[in-house]
Amino acid sequence: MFSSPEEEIYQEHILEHYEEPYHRGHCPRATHAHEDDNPLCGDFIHVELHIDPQGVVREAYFDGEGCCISQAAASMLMEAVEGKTVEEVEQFRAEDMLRLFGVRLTPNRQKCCLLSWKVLQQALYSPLEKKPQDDSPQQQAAAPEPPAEDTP
Amino acid sequence: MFSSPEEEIYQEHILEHYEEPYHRGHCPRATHAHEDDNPLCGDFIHVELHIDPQGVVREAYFDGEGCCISQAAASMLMEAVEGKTVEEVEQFRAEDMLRLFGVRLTPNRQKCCLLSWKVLQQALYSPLEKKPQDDSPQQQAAAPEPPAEDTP
Amino acid sequence: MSTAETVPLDPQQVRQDFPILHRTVHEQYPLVYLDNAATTQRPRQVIQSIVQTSEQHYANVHRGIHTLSEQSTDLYESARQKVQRFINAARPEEIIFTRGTTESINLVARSWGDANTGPGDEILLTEMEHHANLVPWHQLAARTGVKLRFIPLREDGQLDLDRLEDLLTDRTRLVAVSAMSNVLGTVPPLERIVQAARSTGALVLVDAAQWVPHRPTDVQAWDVDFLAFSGHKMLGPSGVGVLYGRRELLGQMPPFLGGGGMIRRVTLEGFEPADIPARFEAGTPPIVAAIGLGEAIDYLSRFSWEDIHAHELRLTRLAHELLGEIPGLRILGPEPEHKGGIVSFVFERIHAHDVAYLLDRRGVAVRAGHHCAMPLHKRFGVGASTRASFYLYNTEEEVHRLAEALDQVRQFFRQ
Amino acid sequence: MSTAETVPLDPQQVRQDFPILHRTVHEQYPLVYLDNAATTQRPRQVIQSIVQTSEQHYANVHRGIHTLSEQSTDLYESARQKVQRFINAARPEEIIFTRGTTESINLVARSWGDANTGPGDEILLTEMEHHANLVPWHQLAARTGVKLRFIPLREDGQLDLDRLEDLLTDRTRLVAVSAMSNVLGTVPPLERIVQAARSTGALVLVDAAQWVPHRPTDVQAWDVDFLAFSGHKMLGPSGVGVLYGRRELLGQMPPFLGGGGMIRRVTLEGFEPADIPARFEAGTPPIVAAIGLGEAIDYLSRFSWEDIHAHELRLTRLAHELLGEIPGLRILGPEPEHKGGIVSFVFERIHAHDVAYLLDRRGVAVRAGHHCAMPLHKRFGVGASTRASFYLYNTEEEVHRLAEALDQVRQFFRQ
Ligand SMILES: Cc1ncc(COP(=O)(O)O)c(C=O)c1O
Ligand SMILES: Cc1ncc(COP(=O)(O)O)c(C=O)c1O
Repeated sequence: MFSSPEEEIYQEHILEHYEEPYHRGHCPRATHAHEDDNPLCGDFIHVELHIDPQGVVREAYFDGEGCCISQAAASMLMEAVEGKTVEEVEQFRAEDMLRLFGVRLTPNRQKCCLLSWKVLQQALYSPLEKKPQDDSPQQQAAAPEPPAEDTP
Repeated sequence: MFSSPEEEIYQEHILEHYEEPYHRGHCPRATHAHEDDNPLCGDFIHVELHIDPQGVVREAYFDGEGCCISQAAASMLMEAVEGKTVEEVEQFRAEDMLRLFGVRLTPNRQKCCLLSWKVLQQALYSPLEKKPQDDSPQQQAAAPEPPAEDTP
Repeated sequence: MSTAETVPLDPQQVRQDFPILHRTVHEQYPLVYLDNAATTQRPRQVIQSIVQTSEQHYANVHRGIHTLSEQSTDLYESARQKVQRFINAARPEEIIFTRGTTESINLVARSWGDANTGPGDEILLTEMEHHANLVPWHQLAARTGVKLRFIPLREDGQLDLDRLEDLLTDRTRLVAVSAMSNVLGTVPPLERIVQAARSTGALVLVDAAQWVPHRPTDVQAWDVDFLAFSGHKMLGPSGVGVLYGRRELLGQMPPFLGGGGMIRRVTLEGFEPADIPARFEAGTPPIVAAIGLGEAIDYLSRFSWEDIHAHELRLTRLAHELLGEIPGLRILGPEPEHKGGIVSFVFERIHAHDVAYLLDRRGVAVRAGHHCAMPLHKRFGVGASTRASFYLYNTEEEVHRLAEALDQVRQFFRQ
Repeated sequence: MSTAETVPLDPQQVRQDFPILHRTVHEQYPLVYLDNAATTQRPRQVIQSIVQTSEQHYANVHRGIHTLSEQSTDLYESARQKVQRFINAARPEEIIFTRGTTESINLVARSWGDANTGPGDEILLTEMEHHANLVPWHQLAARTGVKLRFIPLREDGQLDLDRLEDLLTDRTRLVAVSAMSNVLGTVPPLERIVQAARSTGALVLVDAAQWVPHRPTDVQAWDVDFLAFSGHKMLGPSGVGVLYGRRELLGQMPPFLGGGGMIRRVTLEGFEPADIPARFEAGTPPIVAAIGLGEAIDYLSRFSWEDIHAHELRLTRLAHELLGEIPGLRILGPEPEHKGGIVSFVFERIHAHDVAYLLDRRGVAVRAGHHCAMPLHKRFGVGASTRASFYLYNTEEEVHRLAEALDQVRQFFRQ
């Protein structure tokens, strides 16, 4: 069975997030939302946020499909950002996401882990209705594209 | 000095043809002529023939520039075809030319040797003035193109 | 086309020739290499050929005057002749060395395609093509306006040829089809497709990347116009591949890459291309790799195609049997009798990447993803699949190891 | 750009690393390999890298999930980083692995050229270019109508830049120039050319096939847009080369070859290309060769560029001195101070092929022909020349051997 230390990336807390994810589903009072996929492995993540007028992320929900890493990472990320300000979430960089995940990943699995983080960063700038607050330009290239994977 | 057997391709009879070529120059009563080059080594050969009404090659002359092999081969070929009928020259194939040359050549030097032969074959069908005898269509692809040489 | 005498195929003996198959992964697990559809390993004979060429005979080719250059030219040209005999081409100059299948197909698309297609013309492909036999045609369509059409796949993973007569018309200039799918292993009825193409005057290009390493190829008997394959999928080095093209066609096609070796004459005003095959081999070719490919052909030719096929079929049947018993696992594509040694599958609730990752943790190397065939995966409604693919050095024991590890994956995810 | 510590260059010691340099030709003659401008030999370290990758770490790259695939991907990407540091590119994704200089330049011509040139536009080349930096532009001119212009060569083999201002106008979209001529060894004043190009807004492509192996390269300091070179001319394997391109440029260029690895998404209707560098590396790359190129870079980096240059200059000076004494022999091109380690020459009344043939008979390997630079030969009114070219493993004794053998050739032909 898979009990040896090499399975460390499927640690119990990760499997738990995978099997019983935090806030998988719709955000009842969503103000912001974004969705993206990694076409190369078929994973996709949808994120909905409730950001209050003070710029605090009150609630974060996700939905999606994909490997254990991408789904567990999304669950952990939703849990982590609730209560944070938009600035704080902005400053939460790729390295921080990998640290939050807590397990060393090879480059190809890092991109699974970072998919939800990329979607979240975009979601901050994707209000559901066009409001006058729309002075923040669509953030470009905030999330570096992970190296392409394409199995010959 | 170069006296060892490995220099056999520069045998005495070849050097003699190179230094004192047979019929280098113009054919006084030329009826046919052709010229071609091997752009890859800069060699060129011009052939002039006097073919009599009975279809006999009375005289054969060449001119040109190039390596020892190509020039000696032209000289030997001019000597060999005089007195032959057009049919006989036609049937003189690449193999025969290499045999006439008399020394085993590597593929890259074979093409030097065959340049004058190619030009001669074309010359048979290149009368100097358009005459009614022009029923022999321009012979195509009679001479196989030797492999390209192009030194990187 | 192997006419020489062959020896019986004994996989255990074959494995002795492949140094890499004796390594372990994650310290303790012997490597079970089941990623042969992506690339194969090399026997010591091929590695030795690379060393020997480099240590004894290496120089640039194209008929330099000195000894080394003559030797490497001879070796390179004799590799071309080995390829010629291997696929039974009529002449050596019908063999163009490229980097691989991908470059071979792009060469046809850019050279033949740009010169011979336009709006109103059509190219017929299939829904199962590898991106290498898809994207170059999309690019061509964008350049010339030629339209792409597709032979659909049936639910069982075989081509649906019922509508072939609708799809293949006198507007079809080319039918470009894989001789074996790299995902499903499907082997389409090439003979029927070629006949239909001939009746409408369309040319036929065969993507034989997955076929040539495993089954006998005869371009003359098949009567195809172009055929492409890669050295690295048939025990040869990476970085070399082949385009076969019928002489009459290649001889009329304009050059693709421009540079040294492909010209007859160059001036500041323009250039005259050389004859084939030089016309399509601009620049210094992958000399040592091409010679190594010749060595790989010699190695493969020791065995009979019947033995190779029988062995791969045995492994494929065993895999279907054992994997078929694993709850929640679904095999994509046809039954073993109708395909090559490729078994792609999906788990109901476990992602392909998780499967491949955990298999690797037990030493079993498989691929996960779309295997460069996104339209095919879309057709079957899956984002990614896991693929095991066999070659002459794989054993039944390895298939058992695969099946056991897969069952452990299932249990790990509590399915 | 080598920042690590270096060891002094001792050619005798270096030769110990090159197995092929210890062979003889025509039985008795030790090989004197002076055909380095065509291709160089490989040290055992590079050969060993090929063996080791094949025996230990080989699989297809592009981030497969299993161990071997991860290892070969890591090795492949670390080779990219070695190249990046070697030419001081700003980012690894500016390094595209190709088959060689020829493919690199064709890539730019097809991708950038097709998208950015048309009638009324001009590309500025020089009269000394290798066919690899000439024919792709002729082909582009035929496709888009762009016009080619040429910086002429002076009688002394240097570029005539007097008319640069006439030739380089606001219609010039690209200046494509060799950093070192493969026939004359000429090193043009790149800085001046780049400055002039910048002032009119033209891009600059450098054919650095002959430069990169011998002199330090710094694409950022030089401020060039594209740079192309080949692995096989710098102790690396054949079948791999590099295109450097500025990120802003590459990032906007459409793909060249289509296939696996270069896409983000493919459907039956079309495709989205991937980011760089993947976008320009369709299909299975020359994996083992690219890793071997990384090893060659490590090998070269042991020595200082100063030492390598001083050594080659010493050999070139000696060759000029000794060959200058041979009656009827004329050296083409500039004095040693103004060029690389390349000495091309003609004999008044002896053809280059005869020279090369007879030198080979004494073990001395040189090239004869137009060296893929016909316009240059035409410019100097010669059909073919003989070329000796040096590298770090050549010795003064070998130059003496060359000169002696040449004098014998002269006597043989009774000149
Ligand atoms: C200056 C120059 N450019 C381009 C090339 C072509 O390089 P390759 O044949 O490796 O593509 C060469 C070498 O032949 C060269 O010397
Ligand atoms: C069916 C098929 N076609 C084309 C290719 C592309 O081959 P390469 O990557 O060697 O160019 C592959 C392999 O990846 C394949 O399986």
